[in-house]
Amino acid sequence: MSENGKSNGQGKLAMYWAASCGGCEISFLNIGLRLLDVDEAFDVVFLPCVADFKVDDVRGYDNGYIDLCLFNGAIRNSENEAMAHLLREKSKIMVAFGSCAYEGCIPALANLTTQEATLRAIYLDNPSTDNADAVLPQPRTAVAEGELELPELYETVKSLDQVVEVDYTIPGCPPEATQIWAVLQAVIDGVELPPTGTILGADRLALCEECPLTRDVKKIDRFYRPHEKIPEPDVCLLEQGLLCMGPATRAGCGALCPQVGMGCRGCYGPLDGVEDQGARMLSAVASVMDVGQSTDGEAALERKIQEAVDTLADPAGTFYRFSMAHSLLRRARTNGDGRDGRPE
Amino acid sequence: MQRISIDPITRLEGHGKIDIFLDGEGNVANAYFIVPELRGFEQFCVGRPAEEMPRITNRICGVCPEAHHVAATKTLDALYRVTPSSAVRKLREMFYMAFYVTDHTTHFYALAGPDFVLGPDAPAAQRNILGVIHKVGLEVGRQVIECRQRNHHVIQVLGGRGVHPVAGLPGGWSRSLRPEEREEFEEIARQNVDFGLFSLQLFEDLVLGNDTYVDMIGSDAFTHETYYMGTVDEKNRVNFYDGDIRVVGPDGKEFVKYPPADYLKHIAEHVEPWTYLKFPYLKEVGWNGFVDGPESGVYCATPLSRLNAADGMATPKAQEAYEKMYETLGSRRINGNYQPVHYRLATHWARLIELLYAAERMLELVTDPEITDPDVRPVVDTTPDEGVGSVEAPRGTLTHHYWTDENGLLRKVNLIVGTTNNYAPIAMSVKKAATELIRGGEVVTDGLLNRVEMAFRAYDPCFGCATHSLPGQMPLQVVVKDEEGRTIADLKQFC
Amino acid sequence: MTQEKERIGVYVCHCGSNIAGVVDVEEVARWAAEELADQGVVVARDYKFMCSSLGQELIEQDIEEQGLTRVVVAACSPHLHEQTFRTACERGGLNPYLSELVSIREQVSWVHARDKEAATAKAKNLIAGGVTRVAYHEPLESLHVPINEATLVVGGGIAGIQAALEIADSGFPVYLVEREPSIGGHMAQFDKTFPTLDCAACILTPKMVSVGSHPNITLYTWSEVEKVDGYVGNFTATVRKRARYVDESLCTGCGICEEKCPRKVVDEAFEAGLGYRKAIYRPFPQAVPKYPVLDPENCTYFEKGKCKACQILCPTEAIDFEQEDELLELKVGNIILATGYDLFDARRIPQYGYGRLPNVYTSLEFERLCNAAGPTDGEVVLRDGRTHPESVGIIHCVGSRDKNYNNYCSVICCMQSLKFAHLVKEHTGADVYNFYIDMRTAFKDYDEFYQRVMEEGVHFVRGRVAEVTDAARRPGEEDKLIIQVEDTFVGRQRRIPVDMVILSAGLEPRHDAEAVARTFGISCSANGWFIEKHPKLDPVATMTEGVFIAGCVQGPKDIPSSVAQGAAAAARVLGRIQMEELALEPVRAGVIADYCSGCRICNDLCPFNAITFDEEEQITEINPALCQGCGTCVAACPSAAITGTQFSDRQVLAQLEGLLRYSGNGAGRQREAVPAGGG
Amino acid sequence: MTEQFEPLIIGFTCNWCSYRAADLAGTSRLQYPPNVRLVRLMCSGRLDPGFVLRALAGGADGVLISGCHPGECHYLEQNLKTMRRYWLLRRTLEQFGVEPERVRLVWASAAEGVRLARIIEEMVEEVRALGPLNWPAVAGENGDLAHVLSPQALHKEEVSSEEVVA
Amino acid sequence: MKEYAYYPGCSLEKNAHSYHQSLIAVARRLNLNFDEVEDWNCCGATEYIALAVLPAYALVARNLALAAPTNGDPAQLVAPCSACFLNLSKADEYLQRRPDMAQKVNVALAEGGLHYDPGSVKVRHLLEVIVRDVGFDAVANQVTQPLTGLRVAPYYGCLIVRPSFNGAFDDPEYPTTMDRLLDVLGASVIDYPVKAHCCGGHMTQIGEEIALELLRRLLKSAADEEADVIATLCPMCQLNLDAYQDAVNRHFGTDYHIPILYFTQLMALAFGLLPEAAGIGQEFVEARPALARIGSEREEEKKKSPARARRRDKDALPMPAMPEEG
Repeated sequence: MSENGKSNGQGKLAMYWAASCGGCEISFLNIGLRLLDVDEAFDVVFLPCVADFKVDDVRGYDNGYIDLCLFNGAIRNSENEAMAHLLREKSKIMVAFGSCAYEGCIPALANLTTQEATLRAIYLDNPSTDNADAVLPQPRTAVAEGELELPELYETVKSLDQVVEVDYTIPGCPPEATQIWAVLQAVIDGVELPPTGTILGADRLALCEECPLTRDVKKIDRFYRPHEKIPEPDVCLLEQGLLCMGPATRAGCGALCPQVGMGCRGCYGPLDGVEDQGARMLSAVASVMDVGQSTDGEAALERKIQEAVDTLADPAGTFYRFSMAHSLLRRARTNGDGRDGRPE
Repeated sequence: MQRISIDPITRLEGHGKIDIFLDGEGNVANAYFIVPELRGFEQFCVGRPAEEMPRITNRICGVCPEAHHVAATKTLDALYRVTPSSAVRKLREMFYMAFYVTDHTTHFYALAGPDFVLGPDAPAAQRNILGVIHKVGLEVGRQVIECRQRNHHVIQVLGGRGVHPVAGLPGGWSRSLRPEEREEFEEIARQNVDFGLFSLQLFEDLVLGNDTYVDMIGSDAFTHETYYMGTVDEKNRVNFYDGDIRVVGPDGKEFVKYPPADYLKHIAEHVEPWTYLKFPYLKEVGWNGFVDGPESGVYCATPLSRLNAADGMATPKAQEAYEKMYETLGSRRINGNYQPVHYRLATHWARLIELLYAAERMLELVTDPEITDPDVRPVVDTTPDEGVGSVEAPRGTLTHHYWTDENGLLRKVNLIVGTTNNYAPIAMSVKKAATELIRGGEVVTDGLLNRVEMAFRAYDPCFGCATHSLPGQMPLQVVVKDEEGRTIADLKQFC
Repeated sequence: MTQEKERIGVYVCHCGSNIAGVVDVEEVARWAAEELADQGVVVARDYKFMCSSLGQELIEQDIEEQGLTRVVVAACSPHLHEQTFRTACERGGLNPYLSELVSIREQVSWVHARDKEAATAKAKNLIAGGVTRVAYHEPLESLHVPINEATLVVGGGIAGIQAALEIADSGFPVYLVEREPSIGGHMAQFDKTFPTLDCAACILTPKMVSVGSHPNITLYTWSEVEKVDGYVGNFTATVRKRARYVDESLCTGCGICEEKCPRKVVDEAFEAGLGYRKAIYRPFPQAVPKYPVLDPENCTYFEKGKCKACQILCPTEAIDFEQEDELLELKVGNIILATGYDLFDARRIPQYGYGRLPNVYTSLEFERLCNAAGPTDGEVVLRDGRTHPESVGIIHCVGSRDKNYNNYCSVICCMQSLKFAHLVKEHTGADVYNFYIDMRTAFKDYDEFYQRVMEEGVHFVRGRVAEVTDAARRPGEEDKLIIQVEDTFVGRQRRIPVDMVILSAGLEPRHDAEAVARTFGISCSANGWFIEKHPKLDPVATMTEGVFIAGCVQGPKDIPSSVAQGAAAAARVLGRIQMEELALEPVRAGVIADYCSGCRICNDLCPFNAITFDEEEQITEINPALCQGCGTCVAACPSAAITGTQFSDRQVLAQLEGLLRYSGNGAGRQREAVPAGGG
Repeated sequence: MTEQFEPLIIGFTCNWCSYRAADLAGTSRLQYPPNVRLVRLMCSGRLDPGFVLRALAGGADGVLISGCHPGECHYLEQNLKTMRRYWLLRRTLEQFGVEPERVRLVWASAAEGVRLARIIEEMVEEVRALGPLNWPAVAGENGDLAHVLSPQALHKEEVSSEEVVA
Repeated sequence: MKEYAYYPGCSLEKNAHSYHQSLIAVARRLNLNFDEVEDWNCCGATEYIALAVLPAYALVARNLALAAPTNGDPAQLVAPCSACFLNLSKADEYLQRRPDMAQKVNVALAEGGLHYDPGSVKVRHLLEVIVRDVGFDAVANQVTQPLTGLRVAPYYGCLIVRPSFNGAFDDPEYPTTMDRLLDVLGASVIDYPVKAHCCGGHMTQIGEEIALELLRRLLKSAADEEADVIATLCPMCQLNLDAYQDAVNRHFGTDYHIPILYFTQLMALAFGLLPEAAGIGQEFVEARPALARIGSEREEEKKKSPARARRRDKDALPMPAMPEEG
């Protein structure tokens, strides 16, 4: 970091969220006493969750004034996007921090539906809402004293790298505190940074690598939902028909979910060379589905396979639970509640 | 200088803003509290498998994912019509108490702390957790951080992950508590109790010992008389995990008490075109705008509200502290029960009392023989249909309501989350504070505006929850405009 | 898309007028040169016949003069000339795999003859795909694997025997594994063989003996192959040598044990249930090897714990009740499967009465019946063991050419039935009726035999038999078997009373054919016969390198054809052995160790067992020699840790991108954009 | 001529049956619409569902997947794996609002040139009837294919090429 | 208690009353509940379909519609008469195969306020229900008076197994289920070679000559095998063999006296029910003399049993093992 020419011997650190839940900040706070070291090493120049700065201040900085910018949250509206551009301009190193910034995360599930359907569900046909004259939030509202404004949302949730150039990515929903610290420490110690585009704070291998459950050859005859089966302890969940995204997900979290008997949902994102995590996992699990034989006859075979496939509820929402915004298709073409492919 | 409303910088900033309009005399004409974003969980959860909701809705808010996780899990119990074993219920509640301790700790020290510890007039740059640590000393700082860490450890062990836990299942929990862990957690619970007492002590020393603060708490600027909501057990004592919803009027009389599943009978939400967030209110009373008093359906659901809505605390030390607060703030006892306290800033005190309660409750549960029952994951094969579940989130009563098809895929989802309950009161408090504090166009100082912020910070608003779209912490922008809409002051406050 | 620019040459073939008649080849070449320059195209030519030597030289020249690093030829189907142009590149000094053949004949000019504009556009588009793809091709070397000169022959019927002898006689080691106690197969059960009527035993037993005594043949009877690992040239077969309870090193085959054994059981195997054997037995006198087998199911000692007659009386103390199964590991370079067939079970056609009506026999029963060494010493008699039939009905196509059972023709039944007709006449002089659908007597001397049998006065009724019944309807039917049949020549129902009925049962795949196929990694057709590599041009090879098939495993056939196939398979194997080393197409999958997390998704996906899991390292490995390059595992790997040469993601995606980017639109015309949101 | 929409259909065939079927269609001079572009794979089992998504995301209006009939796969049963992937993919695509007609799995043996030609004809008509898919616009992209072939997707194999055949 | 819809058909109300009577009695013992379809109508017998398809199917479909379940999985409709069984299952099958026809039929049904979804009713023959759903063991448990010594010729006729819709439950050429059932009842079942041959059906009305010849064959074969009774499962077969036996004797100068009983009647007897309860006595050819033989050990018994040829003198050859014999 030293060669990044920082004044007063300290690097300039910024952290900002766009559309996110704040979990990234909490995870950041969870580095615990290390916070003090961060305080030591960095001159925090923009860190909304713990310190009080104006965006004005940021606009005031010279380009590249910020050494390290941890940007979390997806790009949901023009405000998010403009903020991304501003921080990109002011930062030497732009890091997509957490699953939202990296690949859209849970908010990007909104790409399976439409803005219109969303407003309807929340303000119009909503059981607790009393909205006789169908008031909807408006971009501009004239009130007695003047005019009030709301930013407009994008139809499609985007990942950070879809709007600005990103140098590094720290995956996870949220990134595990230990990993966050590992990265910060490296920066603090001035370790030479890997080529841009690299994923930091995570492993190069799939989750299985660090998963303590024992794995065997895989054959699945149907899928079970978490409440439909009590998994055998210490045995790979996927083998037991409980969907686990582990094989298609980058390690780094420590395989926490499988260890409490809950399949991985893929929040650390795909591995190098895979840019559509969902398709990969889909292909993988389908390949090990052990249903039907050629001797069944084509019709029977097809039926058996369909039955087995249909035991996997909501494939799109499962395979793309976290990576929708970064998937090849990115969004649904219609307001899919999933059960009807046809445009309505 | 351009008009704020079209100034790109303004639109760039933060995730919530207050527009304060001044009249000719430079007095506050009106203040609007605007929440400009929406993620729309209600819609994009449709089509998802219901059992995934504990792992999806916790992403509504990274500050209180545990609240959503537990609420969603309880909703699944109802949806699948399974009654969790008492072991399961205890396990979940214990997990939830650990979360309460860390959450209240975070808020008090990291967010509210600066106001009291450093004082409202301290320079912005210091007004943060590090500032607090510098002021109260590293030792206290370490205690605070350690408290968060040990409880997050509990959350991680039981919930699978430190943030966004995954273990909730209809009628169960995906992993049980092992005996050796139990011992460790018992120790943690004891430390929590000590820390609770310590924090109350600190509050007394710092705040009650300081007249300006005491005056401030009692000052009219921070007072509102509204209805109060909270979850209570069979003895009308505060409970976070389960019970009936109880609402008391400004006078402290029970207004209504109902099982959470009946929320639609009692709660409705009002829509304004200038904000994405809806304003819940009491159906029986009705929506009469941003006013308080018994004629307004506006109610409040905060730590203070919960205490006001209850007849007391279920654990001894917390009960003591509870009585002390009401006594100190001069609440009268009417047939055994204290009258509500309407001072919003007392919420911080109430929060510390809740922290102590959570710690004590955690200790009760962790020492319960049933807590290590290994059999906590049932197989569920009932056909789901509709279900409601609720818990007391730190920021207010949290309600989830799902409808599914026979395959357990969601058809409809409705969520009324903690902070939303308080949207109207916050808006009112902010306006009131502004009106009280900004007079005759007097030049607004940073500290002064911070007091405006304090008005709403007392609610510890979490608009991540509220809009299901915003970060857990509330970044606030305060814009003060004159008659012509010119900006006199434009200040920011995050958290 | 290419990393450092490749220098690509594009060659568009006219194929006379085959392509040029529809596609504007000059235009295509021009377009490629201009529009694809940024993709690395440095030269694009069109030529009358690219596959001609002149056309090929064109490529070679350009490689040298223009320093091409990649070559795309747009001509006919790769299945025709891919090899041609690869070799051309090689001659030009370019790795053959750095070329790509784009089919604009089979896929463009011949199928879009009516729309020249569209055809030309599509040709451009396909070439663009080829160009973007070829940029990612990698130089490949074919793999060489040494070949173990030993061969495993499975099945000791005539086909297996023939194959084993051919190879052994050429001086190479053979392991012959047979499930039954003796080799010989079905042929050993037969009496005479058509059309020459020479005795089966007389021609078979000498061969059996030479197998038994051949220095290069190791014979394992009463044994089965349980598992096959490895790949062409280097197979390891695990063979279960079932306990005989006879110590072969001590046994002299004197036969006293068999003689003295008090337990007599119906011999369902060799005698087809018509005769008896002992609990310890040799299926037949000339059995090879000569050692008997003790069958514990029926042995008094194994049942009651006492008897031991055989052990007590054995002069060499060769009986060993403690003996256990042995597992042997055989290392071989090639495998020949000659596991034969099962006879159709005539009980499945109840209206023919087999099993109900005593005097209904199956073909195999009859073979034993008229076999001089059979249970009746060759006397053709009714089930009562005395009466000679005065009239015999022989029904063809029992279980064959019948959609209720098997659609196919069992090939041998006609000739076999004619043989039976002749033998019945010869042995008994009875009236003989043959009931057939069609008479199929192809091949040398067969039809002559048919004529001969006709001359012998056998009656032939063309029609499918409805039922065989003992329900007499009118005088003359009493105590007879009445054959109800529609005589399609006279066009009416007939009832023909006879004393004996012979069912010419069809041939079926072995009941366990599927399992065997799986063990050896080859495939069965829908009706269960093993699939050859090519039905005409490669009838004894299979899709699995190094595994060959001979005889009835591949489909019903007579003895001459089985022998021929046995020899053919042997010849193929010998050819392989001579090569000493085998070159394999380098289209293979491989694991990138650094990226494998050991999730084991792929572990069960390979039918050729090329994928193994290294428990030590906890990662998966692929044996390139075993891999057949299908790419299924590549597509299945959730962490993209497996990649395939010649069909890597990169190459396919690059081609895809070329196709999409230069598509213009579906038929080469302009498409107007549609608003977002689709529906 | 009147502007009729010409769908672009990407076809994936296996090397052994379906590609040969296409060859046969050619040698027997069967005529079918020119809207299909075939990509030859060794086996339909090689088909990575990602290929299909890329084709759609990159502007194709439909995708045809073709292989040997069950039981006739030259790699024994790999085409069954394709079938399993196909059905799971199809369910997923339904949720993305892609009509089933746009992505079809069909078996064609080397002898079924006629069948393949007929299926192509049929599919072109069905997709034409459905109208353009034009996913780049749907995904909020301006038709730029960058994301369809991201260098990231490729960088890894470069590391590997030698290791593969060694 | 297994629940079934029950379609008796016209014969069981009149000439085949003994069939109805005995099957109900047996069913009670076997815990089968037969719930008669309300207001059922003629099945169209074997002729109607030949005359006019649509009305024929509509006619049958009405019965199916009446039997159709108001809820859940396919109703089981039991038809004891082979003709009814065939018509009902045939109609259902064709309506499934031909939606256009089904649609027309439903238009017709709608007139009567009915509707039928093809496939929603599973048509079963009584025999199948007894051997498949109840099973031989359960039947054996009920046997108190084994039919020892009674030589029975199991006669299936044609319609029950040919053509077989909704899956054959026995071999179409040479069925054996009733053989095994009777065997369980303790009777000596003869291997009846003409068990699936034609009884003449309605030929008795059209060409008596032919009918009588067909009947003669059946009777002769039974007589040759020294059967005491012929067991049937079809009212038409029973009627022809029973009512026309005399005519056969007159026409061919033969002298057959073979009582024709429904298999359910024999079951009833074996279950220890009174002959009256089993409907014995309603037949033309008196059954009582034959039934008197029950229990009497007859020497030639062994010799005549189907396995007779398996008895080996020293030089006889073994018979092939039959599947059930291992």
